[in-house]
Amino acid sequence: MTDRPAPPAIDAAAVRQEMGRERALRLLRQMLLVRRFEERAGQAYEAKKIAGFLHLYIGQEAVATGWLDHLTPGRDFAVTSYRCHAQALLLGLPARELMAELFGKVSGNVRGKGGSMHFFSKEKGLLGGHGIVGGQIPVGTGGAFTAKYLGTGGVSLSFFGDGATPQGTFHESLNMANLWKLPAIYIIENNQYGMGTACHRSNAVQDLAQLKAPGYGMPSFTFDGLDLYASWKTAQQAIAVARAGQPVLVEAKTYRYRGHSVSDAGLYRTKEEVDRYKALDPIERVRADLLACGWLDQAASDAMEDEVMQEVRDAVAFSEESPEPPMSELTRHVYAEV
Amino acid sequence: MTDRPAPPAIDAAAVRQEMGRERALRLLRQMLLVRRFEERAGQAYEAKKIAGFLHLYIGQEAVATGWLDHLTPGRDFAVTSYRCHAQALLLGLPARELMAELFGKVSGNVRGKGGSMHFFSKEKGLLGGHGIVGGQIPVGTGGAFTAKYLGTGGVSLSFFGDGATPQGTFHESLNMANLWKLPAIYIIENNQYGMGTACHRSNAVQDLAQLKAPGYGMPSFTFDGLDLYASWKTAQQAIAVARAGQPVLVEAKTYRYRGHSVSDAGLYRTKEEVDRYKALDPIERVRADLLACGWLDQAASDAMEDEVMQEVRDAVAFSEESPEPPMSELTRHVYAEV
Amino acid sequence: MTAFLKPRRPIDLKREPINGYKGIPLGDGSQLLNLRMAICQALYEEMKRDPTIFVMGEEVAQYNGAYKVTKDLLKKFGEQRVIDTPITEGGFTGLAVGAAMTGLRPVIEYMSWNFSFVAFDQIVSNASKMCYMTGGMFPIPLVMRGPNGAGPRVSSQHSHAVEALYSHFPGLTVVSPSTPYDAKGLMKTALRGHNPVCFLENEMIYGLEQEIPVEEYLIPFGKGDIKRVGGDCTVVAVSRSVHWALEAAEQLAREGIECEVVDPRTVKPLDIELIAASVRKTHRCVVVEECYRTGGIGAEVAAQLMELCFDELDAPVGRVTTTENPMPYAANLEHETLPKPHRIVQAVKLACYR
Amino acid sequence: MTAFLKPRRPIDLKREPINGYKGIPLGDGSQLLNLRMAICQALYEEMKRDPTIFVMGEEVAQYNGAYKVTKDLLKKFGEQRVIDTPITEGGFTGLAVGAAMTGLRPVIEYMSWNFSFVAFDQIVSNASKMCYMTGGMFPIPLVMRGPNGAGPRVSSQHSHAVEALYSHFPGLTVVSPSTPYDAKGLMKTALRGHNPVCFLENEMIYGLEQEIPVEEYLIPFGKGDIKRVGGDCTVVAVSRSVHWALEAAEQLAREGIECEVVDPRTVKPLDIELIAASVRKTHRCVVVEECYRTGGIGAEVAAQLMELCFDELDAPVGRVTTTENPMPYAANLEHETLPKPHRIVQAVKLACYR
Ligand SMILES: Cc1ncc(C[n+]2csc(CCOP(=O)(O)OP(=O)(O)O)c2C)c(N)n1
Ligand SMILES: Cc1ncc(C[n+]2csc(CCOP(=O)(O)OP(=O)(O)O)c2C)c(N)n1
Ligand SMILES: [Mg+2]
Ligand SMILES: [Mg+2]
Repeated sequence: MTDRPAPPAIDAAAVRQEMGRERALRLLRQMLLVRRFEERAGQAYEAKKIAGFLHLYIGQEAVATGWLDHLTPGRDFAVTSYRCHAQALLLGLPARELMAELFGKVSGNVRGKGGSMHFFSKEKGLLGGHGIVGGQIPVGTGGAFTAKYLGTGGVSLSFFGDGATPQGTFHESLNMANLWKLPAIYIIENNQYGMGTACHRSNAVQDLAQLKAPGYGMPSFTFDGLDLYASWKTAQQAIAVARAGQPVLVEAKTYRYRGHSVSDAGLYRTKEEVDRYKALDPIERVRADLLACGWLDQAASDAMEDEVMQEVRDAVAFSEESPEPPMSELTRHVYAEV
Repeated sequence: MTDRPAPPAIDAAAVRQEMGRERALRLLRQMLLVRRFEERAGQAYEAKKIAGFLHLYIGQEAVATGWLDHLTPGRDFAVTSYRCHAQALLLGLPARELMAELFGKVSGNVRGKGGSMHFFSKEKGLLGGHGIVGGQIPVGTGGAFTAKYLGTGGVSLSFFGDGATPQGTFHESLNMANLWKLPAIYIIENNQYGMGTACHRSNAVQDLAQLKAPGYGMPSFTFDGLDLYASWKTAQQAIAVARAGQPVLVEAKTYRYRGHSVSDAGLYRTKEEVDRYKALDPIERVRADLLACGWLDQAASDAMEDEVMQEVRDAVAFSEESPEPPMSELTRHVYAEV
Repeated sequence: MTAFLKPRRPIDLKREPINGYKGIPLGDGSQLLNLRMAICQALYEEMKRDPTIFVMGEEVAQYNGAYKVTKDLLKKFGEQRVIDTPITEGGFTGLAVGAAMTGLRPVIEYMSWNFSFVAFDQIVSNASKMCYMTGGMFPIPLVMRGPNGAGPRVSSQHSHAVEALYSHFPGLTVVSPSTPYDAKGLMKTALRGHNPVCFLENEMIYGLEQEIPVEEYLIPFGKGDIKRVGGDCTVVAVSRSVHWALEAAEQLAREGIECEVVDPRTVKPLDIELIAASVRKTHRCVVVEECYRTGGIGAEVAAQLMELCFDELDAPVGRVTTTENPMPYAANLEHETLPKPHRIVQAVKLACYR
Repeated sequence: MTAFLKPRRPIDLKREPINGYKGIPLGDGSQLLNLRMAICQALYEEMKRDPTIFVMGEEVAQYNGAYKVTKDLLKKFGEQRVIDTPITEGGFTGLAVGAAMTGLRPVIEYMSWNFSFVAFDQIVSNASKMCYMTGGMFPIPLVMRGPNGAGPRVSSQHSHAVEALYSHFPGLTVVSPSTPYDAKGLMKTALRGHNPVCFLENEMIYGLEQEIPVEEYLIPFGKGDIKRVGGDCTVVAVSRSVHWALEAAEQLAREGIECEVVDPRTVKPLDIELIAASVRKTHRCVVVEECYRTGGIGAEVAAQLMELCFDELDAPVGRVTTTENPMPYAANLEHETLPKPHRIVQAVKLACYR
């Protein structure tokens, strides 16, 4: 139904060059890990090992991967919605503890208390994992506030969907950020749908960053969210602007292949549309490019796949074996234990 | 401190001509009535006849006067903040019932239950009188929704301050209005302060309508809110656009002479600044213009003053004499009596 | 499933729709439908009757509702009256208040009542206070509805039950039906009233089936219903908790304790007279709810019972509530957090000194 | 003014500041200040001690606070730590949650707690649940403060008292001081804790003066205070209501009824033991609060007392609350809406069967 507006073109070869071989391979591997983790989680959900909501990031991997690569965990912050598995993996949290969280085990990322929507890490600066649409945007702004307050040089990335931009929290956050010149970056992951609602049915304008940023006196960036190189390069530029004290609004034109959550029948879009985007798969494109340029060969690619699959399988095994939280956990952490 | 950005120039003589003598005199009289009502209310507050908050509209008269003149009460709607006395008067509510409300009497506009911040009229389409900053913006949007739903041809005017634009309700309302092409008009009365906070300290951009409207796909208008002709003319144009189904965002560059509420010491601005604006008094300018063009002479002007003063005095007398609400009112109207 | 709800025949999912507004006719003036359909049917019937009613919310139109409660309403009434919104609860709640002030009867859906929190100011400062602060000039005929309480393992930000929360505010009406029959009759009353109504559904019982009359009926607010008769202990239960209470009652009956399960149906107004009458018979009371304990419905019932039948109570009013923690995700923790039958059994026994 | 608060000498408004953080030294280790200054002084002392504390809100900096509670803090600590915000309560509350997660200790002011309603989701879904849903990883050391309850004739949208409302949520702490001494000690505790605190002040008692120690002291949460000793009836009162209760107690004493006025100081956690101990002595209890009756503090106290001293109560727990209507503007209606002394006297007499 909707057609993806063309984002600015970038010179892929030049970006690849700047990235360098090691980094490019690492990023490919990271995207693969996200994909396989999500696929495996989806299966575990079908097998009733995971319950509640499960929002998969499949299709959007290039976005978070390109951006989080520029962060220094411990100094910088990131926050996102319930669609949070990728960010946790990309920031380096062990697949084990994430999968265990999905399984509701005490060995999970937040002791089995949060589930799929609530991954966090103090050490890596991951501020969640949030279930209320738009609720995380001021929280991410708070991270930027702290960075400026303490003078750490850090930035704070707030990710949210096209469906979240109509929320008041978006507006309130951007206004504060630019008033106070916070090192904040707001990234709209426009995957073209908020549940079953196409972006043009929830937003009065379609080029969200470009048209909304001037209302807050901010610069904006728009990029092809299915293209890792575009993502990485835009991130590099935008983060530099934010680090210098100018908040920015960014839009990634992307797509999700799976349903909103695992239980979504997807009647609001056609199979053709999904297939059209699948042909642009962010992982396959990078892999093909790296194979073509010789930085990767088939054997290495297969080895990477195996390694990643092993990591995910290990995570599942760990999760299966882990115990449920003891009943003493029920009332722990309602208040801080300090 | 702040300086008023220049709004577009208008041809006053042409607008005056289009208005015609009768209407011009009526509007002058209306502005005068607002001014005298507010002044008298201020005095009654000092005399402790009125309590709570009292937010006077003095200085801003040209805005509401120019706009509400274009409305058809019963078909069109208006809503505003706590600074609501002018709108009620301009829509034709008797000064008596408004003053009596300020005095907390049962003969008041809302039976003494609302006070200064909550004037309403079903008949005139005045949807309040609201105390929560920004809270009225979606309500006004609802009026526009109804007009479209019922196909009445009506429009709905939502007035709010520069201090209210940072609220999420502003953002959410505008997005819905343009998505659904509601006959809604959003008028920012930028009097340059929200309490003691200058607009540039609460808004990341200063030309609020012009820079923010594109983010919602809306046209915008900006006018000199101290100039009745500019106000009236802009209203005429903007309302026509909205009646045709295109919502608009409007900014009136205006000023308030008095404190935010009567208890405000006003240390956040200089006497010089206030005086500079007082020299541009919206009422004196129109009066001078009408005297100059011969539509008004001194005797008629004096008579108008007397008449208005009489109306206000009568309102006060009525209010003094009216009884307090009977105790049976305490629990009436918590739920509808139908 | 609780006995009185057992339909004469189950719905065959293959052959018949499990949602939408069309009940499955049973031929004798009754029809079979589930709770989801009961609400949908009430909406449908009233929308047909009253053109000022419209339905608005996230995914209510094209998607037929996240939980399919508004199924086929778009098809039936068109885009003007069944409206998908952006994710903007504060905005569309305020819009609905404005629409209610100007002659319409909005029905807004919160995809979950948890999301009403971003609209809280519009609900409290505007919807609940408008009629009073305008001296009766602007009543707000507004129905706010959606699933409330814990969904299946949806964790802390999606599991709150808001009965007690919204009951605190004068001006609001709080409805919390436990059966299809009640849901339909109460929704129809809501749609003909003139006040803002918080209509609290529960996802976990949307599928509950019941035979209900084809003929029109309304259930007034403030009239509770005895869902089980018994002489030993009054159990006041709300929404989904009614079914847990009935389950507990079966178990307790086997141990010789007969519970009277009172379903107030509307939490505000609360049919305290019905509850008190039962307590005057049983002399014991346990309140079961999905709200938190502190300031929950149980607290209010306890306080009112003290006022009304101080000398009749043989034991303190027991309170079985969501435990005082945000909802955890882990299955075992979720189980213990909710006011499930085993906790009710325990509380009733305590009240009976057994 | 209530006797125990009577300072040895009044503040001379002409000569001495009536606000700011500098108390008026009295030479013997004590100082005179009012409630507004007590809070300001606590903020000042703690901000000096802990550079991660910052103060944020509408008009808190250049304007010194709408009610001057943050007077001179900007001058003392500069723009980085005392920050005026746009009118954007949801936004800055969420920002504060994020700041609290990343190493700071925000103090945010709601110019009135009524305005917290636009920030409700951030308070409930984020601040109150964060520590739990992160398995303890992210405690939220956040103080939310501002005037609560009815101001002078400010009508329906500005008069709500939120003690009961926020007490309903696990994870929150609700503080409601009635005296300068308590306010200072409790604020210091709030500023050293690790949880989100709703610090509820009351505009009408900001000017209340008291002699308090110059030396540092803290008052723990969950410890109530007996503000008047008496043997006939326990009167639990919160914030401004404490003073109404004391006034009523004086009147009742003249009629031979001695009230024990218990001020819980923090509504959550609630010092029910102190209340129960008093009730075990008096066998009667009346709760006075500015919240609405339904689901108010009185309901919770009644329910807990029933559990704790069922056999000790000689009468139902009385509840003197804001009547069940939004606050009207008219002076006579406002007067009857609030839990003023004449209504307390009546309730105590009822509890004493007099
Ligand atoms: C305040 C609120 N309203 C509604 C929901 C239900 N909901 C969850 S996700 C979602 C769609 C969000 O879409 P978008 O922001 O585009 O993110 P995406 O899922 O596409 O990543 C909705 C409506 C919610 N969680 N919170
Ligand atoms: C949500 C909310 N926050 C704060 C306030 C307190 N307050 C009342 S008026 C006001 C300033 C509003 O300024 P503006 O919108 O510019 O309107 P003006 O008073 O200038 O007409 C503030 C902060 C409020 N009433 N509501
Ligand atoms: Mg999306
Ligand atoms: Mg202003």
